[in-house]
Amino acid sequence: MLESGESIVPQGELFSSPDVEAARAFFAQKSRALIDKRMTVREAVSRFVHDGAYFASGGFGGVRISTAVLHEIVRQRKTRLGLSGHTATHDFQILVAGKCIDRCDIAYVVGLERRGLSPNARRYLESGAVRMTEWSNATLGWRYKAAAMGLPFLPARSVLGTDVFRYSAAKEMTCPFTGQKLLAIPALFPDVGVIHVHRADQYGNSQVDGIDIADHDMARACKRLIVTTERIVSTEEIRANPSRTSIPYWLVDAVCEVRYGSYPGNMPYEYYSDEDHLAEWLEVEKDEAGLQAFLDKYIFGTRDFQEYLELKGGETRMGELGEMEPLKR
Amino acid sequence: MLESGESIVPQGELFSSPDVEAARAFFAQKSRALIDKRMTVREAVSRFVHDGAYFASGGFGGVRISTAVLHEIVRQRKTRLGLSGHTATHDFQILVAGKCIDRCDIAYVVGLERRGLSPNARRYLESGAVRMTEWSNATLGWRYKAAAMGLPFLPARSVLGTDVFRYSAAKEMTCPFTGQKLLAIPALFPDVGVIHVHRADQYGNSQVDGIDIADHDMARACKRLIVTTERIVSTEEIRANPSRTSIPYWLVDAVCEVRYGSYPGNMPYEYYSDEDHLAEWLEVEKDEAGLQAFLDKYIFGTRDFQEYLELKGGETRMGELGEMEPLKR
Amino acid sequence: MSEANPRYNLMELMVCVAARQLEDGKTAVIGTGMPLAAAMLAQKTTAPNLIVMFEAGSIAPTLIKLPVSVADSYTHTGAIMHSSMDEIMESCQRGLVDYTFLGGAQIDMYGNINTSMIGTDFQHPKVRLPGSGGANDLASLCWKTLVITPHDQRRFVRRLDFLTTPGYLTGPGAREAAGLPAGGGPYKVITTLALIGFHPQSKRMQAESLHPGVSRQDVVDNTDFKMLFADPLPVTPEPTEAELRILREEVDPQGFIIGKQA
Amino acid sequence: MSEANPRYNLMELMVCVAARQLEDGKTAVIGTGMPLAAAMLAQKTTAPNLIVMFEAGSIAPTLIKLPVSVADSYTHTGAIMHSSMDEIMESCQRGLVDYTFLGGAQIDMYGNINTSMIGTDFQHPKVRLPGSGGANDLASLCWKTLVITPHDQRRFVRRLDFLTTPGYLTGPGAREAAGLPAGGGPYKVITTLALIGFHPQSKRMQAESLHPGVSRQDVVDNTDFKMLFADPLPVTPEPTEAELRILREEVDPQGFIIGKQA
Repeated sequence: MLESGESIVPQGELFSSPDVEAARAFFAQKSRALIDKRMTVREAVSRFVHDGAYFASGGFGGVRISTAVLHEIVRQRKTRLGLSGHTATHDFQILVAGKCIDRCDIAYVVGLERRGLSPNARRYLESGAVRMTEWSNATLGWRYKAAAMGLPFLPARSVLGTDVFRYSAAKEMTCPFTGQKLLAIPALFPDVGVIHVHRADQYGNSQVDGIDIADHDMARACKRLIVTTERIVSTEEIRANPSRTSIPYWLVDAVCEVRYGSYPGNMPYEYYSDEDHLAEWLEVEKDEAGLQAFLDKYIFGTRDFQEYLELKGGETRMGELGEMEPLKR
Repeated sequence: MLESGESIVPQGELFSSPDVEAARAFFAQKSRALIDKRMTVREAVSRFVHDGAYFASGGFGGVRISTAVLHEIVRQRKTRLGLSGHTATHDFQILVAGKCIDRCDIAYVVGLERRGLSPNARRYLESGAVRMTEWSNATLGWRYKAAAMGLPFLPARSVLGTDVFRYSAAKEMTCPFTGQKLLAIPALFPDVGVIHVHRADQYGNSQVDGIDIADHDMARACKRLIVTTERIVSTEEIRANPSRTSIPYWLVDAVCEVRYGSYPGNMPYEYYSDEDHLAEWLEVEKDEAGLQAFLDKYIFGTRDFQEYLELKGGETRMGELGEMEPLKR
Repeated sequence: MSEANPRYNLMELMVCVAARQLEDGKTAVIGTGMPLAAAMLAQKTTAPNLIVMFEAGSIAPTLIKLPVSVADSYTHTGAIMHSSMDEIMESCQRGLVDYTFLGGAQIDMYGNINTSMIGTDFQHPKVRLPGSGGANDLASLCWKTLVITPHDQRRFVRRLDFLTTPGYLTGPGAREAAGLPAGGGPYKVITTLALIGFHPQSKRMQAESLHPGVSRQDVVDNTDFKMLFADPLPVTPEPTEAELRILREEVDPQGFIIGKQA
Repeated sequence: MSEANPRYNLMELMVCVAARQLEDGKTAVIGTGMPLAAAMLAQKTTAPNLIVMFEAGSIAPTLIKLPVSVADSYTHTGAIMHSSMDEIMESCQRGLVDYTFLGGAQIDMYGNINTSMIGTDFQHPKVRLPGSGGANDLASLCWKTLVITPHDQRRFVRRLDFLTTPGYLTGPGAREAAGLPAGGGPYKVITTLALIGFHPQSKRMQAESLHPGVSRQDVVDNTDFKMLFADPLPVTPEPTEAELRILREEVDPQGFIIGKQA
């Protein structure tokens, strides 16, 4: 807690380097080739999500998330991941259930918004299993934006004066023009990220309907990017509506077609969240054994996301969630 | 010209304050009321473009510009304007023909891209009538972006080491994280700006088709914003496609319906540029008397943009330019 | 504390009181739950042109139902613009957003909020909470922060375990001294007991009205710090029949926020 | 200098030589005029998957005709994405853009370019030119800068009147010392006389091939600084019939760049 007149010295750990020269060197050699990048989720996770990597999840926790990739990370028992906890709700819950992460930049974790707190995520963080550094939704998002802009840092005006600042890896700086105090936040270049989109072509050109959240910047900040998509479309369909494109193909390493891929999360214009199943998650998490049985059934006991969907009611249930979606076309 | 090992000290004049606290105070009191802002171009210019103000023009010089407002500024003999010369081509040519500006942040002026240089704009700048500070397209655009983000400055990585830096009002700074040298550029909050859009409602909600150029950030940086639009549409039409909206209504002070409002510039999806008329401008500019006669005919001799369009062939000519437009719907 | 008035429950009272704090024709970034119920009620009563934005990116939607998430489809419906989190947060930073409306776990007399952790060792919290989310940013950057929260000693504390979201920090001038934008800060706290403002000079919490049936002593007993009281100290006006009808029938017919109707 | 080869004119030669410098499957931000003609020719010959971006915001269009402006409708056609100038410039700054391709007014031996002014008094230029436009940014931030320009003593100068766009500045290491991103810089200069590269150590201009009929002395006579010459120094390969046909029929049938055909 803050003392009057105290000068806060941030003590949070910086889990990734904001070195833009190193990032430029990486992006220089990243292929821009026009090649078919379609693959299974299993292959994408196996090839691009390595133990120890720093991982980023697109969407907003329970809205337009890539559940298929998150499950597969657990299924492949990936370990020691770093995580950008940017509005991380159900995505966080899944990765923590798999004990996949050991460090986390925190803006919003553990909670599931109006649904309450995840008991298992709380236990895991309270156990000391995860090194934590604090941020806020804006500043963690602006860390992606700094990276996307090719800058090592950005100034900002929030967080100063609070314990979020104290446990962050931000710094205080002076504006070169106005002389005022500003927050300086370091660029965040995740090793790998995943974004679930409405449509993508085989090369990775991707379009999202509805709000972007922080995905424009996250897609550009990530060194490797997996795109999962409700539908693979032709490049002609992308070119027919170029204002909707948010991710051009040369940013993308893998394209996986996963219908209902945000389930049990909401996919605006497609299907609403399965609140019953999200409540089930919160319920089974109350004890560890129950959670393990649940994971054995839904993740370790299924070969892929498709089998999980079948367990959850398949097309029938998905149809119901489509009916519940207010933007359904 | 640069000497080896020389440390450049920028000497450009800063024509506007990057004080974000003052900008916040302005934006705090700017009305968010849902009121009908439709008015004539004459009224909009009369109410919002004051002698001595710092002015910004959207679009890209000869593409999606608000010719009607630019003409009206000349017609009302506005004087001592400051100008953000961000890819300023035909817009620059018009304002200089009216001798409206006396200071300019320069990224690109005088030229009309592949069409050549404006003789009159050259004469005017060579005469010393305009105080000049140098920037580049990216850094002047990022100055809007700093303002749009509510920041007094942004870091950047171009311009350093050149005479653009020497004659800019940028500074050199050190990255608080990497220790590397960076450029620091001050936020630019124009007093008033104009953007020509494809559709807007009576309140100012505006949508642009095709590329944005720097208009998203410029719209947010300007303290006052005039929108001219090809068509006034209902708010329902705006709400039917919210991903196309780039300017929400509370940023806008005036909405003017001006069909063919970018003429003789190109309006993507609507009409192509009138290259004959743009060539005529370059031709008449060769001598001052010729230019004055031309201005007397087209600007001072017309009551409004509609009369100018009639002089240039009216609907017939506009139809031809529509035919020449490759994106015409 | 007397029995609840049978015409309405405490949640309904709080939402109605909250709604009245939102002026028409202003901009607001609103979180889910009671803040959003209040904003929807305001739009349907005294502030039809209140501009609601969600931190995930939706701008001025036509709200048809309470969303579960600040990003979900019910934030998208009939919006003027579908944007992104940086667009929203930068609008706040630029000074374009009048209100934000937050919940809270712990709050102190300067309106500082803790939603990060309970305990003394940051890396080994007794209770880990979600963290800032957008709350720190919104309370730093918007002009007026509203908070809605139950009122008890566990929440209204002398000393936060963790200062997540800035109120007036350590007192007058502290926000500006820390580098936060000038002129912002907590505006009102709506609790189960009272409508609370902040003393103009000291920036300390000052109860402005007590809810029907609530005494000064009730507030004192449920507050771990010294609460100031305005003078005079009226009774909070009760919800009107119109407010209650709209709240129950249009804003929250499923009772997510105000509870199921009998 | 010998007479022009009747098979092609100098502009055609330059565009064909320029096109061959662009590797397939790379990204490039291209200006209007000869650079774009070269990029279109490259796409139709050796680099079908060259990704062309325009600084005003269009990404990977299907080019059907030479645009007049880097923002006009002909930059939009069949694009993968319609974005904005910051998107393009930030992609460059992030290291995602391999080439940029510029014209120039004055150029020095380190590939620095002046497009701002002729004269000695900045506020009273003898000749005012457009300024940087995007050139400074693109040459600062893209990996390889290509320049195409006529070759004469007035343009290939010892000392620029104004250094608008960075080449290697004052020599090896000077870009990095000034704070520009490491590893970028001028790559090739295509002139009316020669294809010119940069000496790997000294970063000075070094002619790599002379156009057909051009002598070393022609280059020396038309250059105000000491030009280096590669050894061996081949003759620039002439345009092929296929290149010429595509250039004339598909890239620039109206002769905006290469002149009207007889």
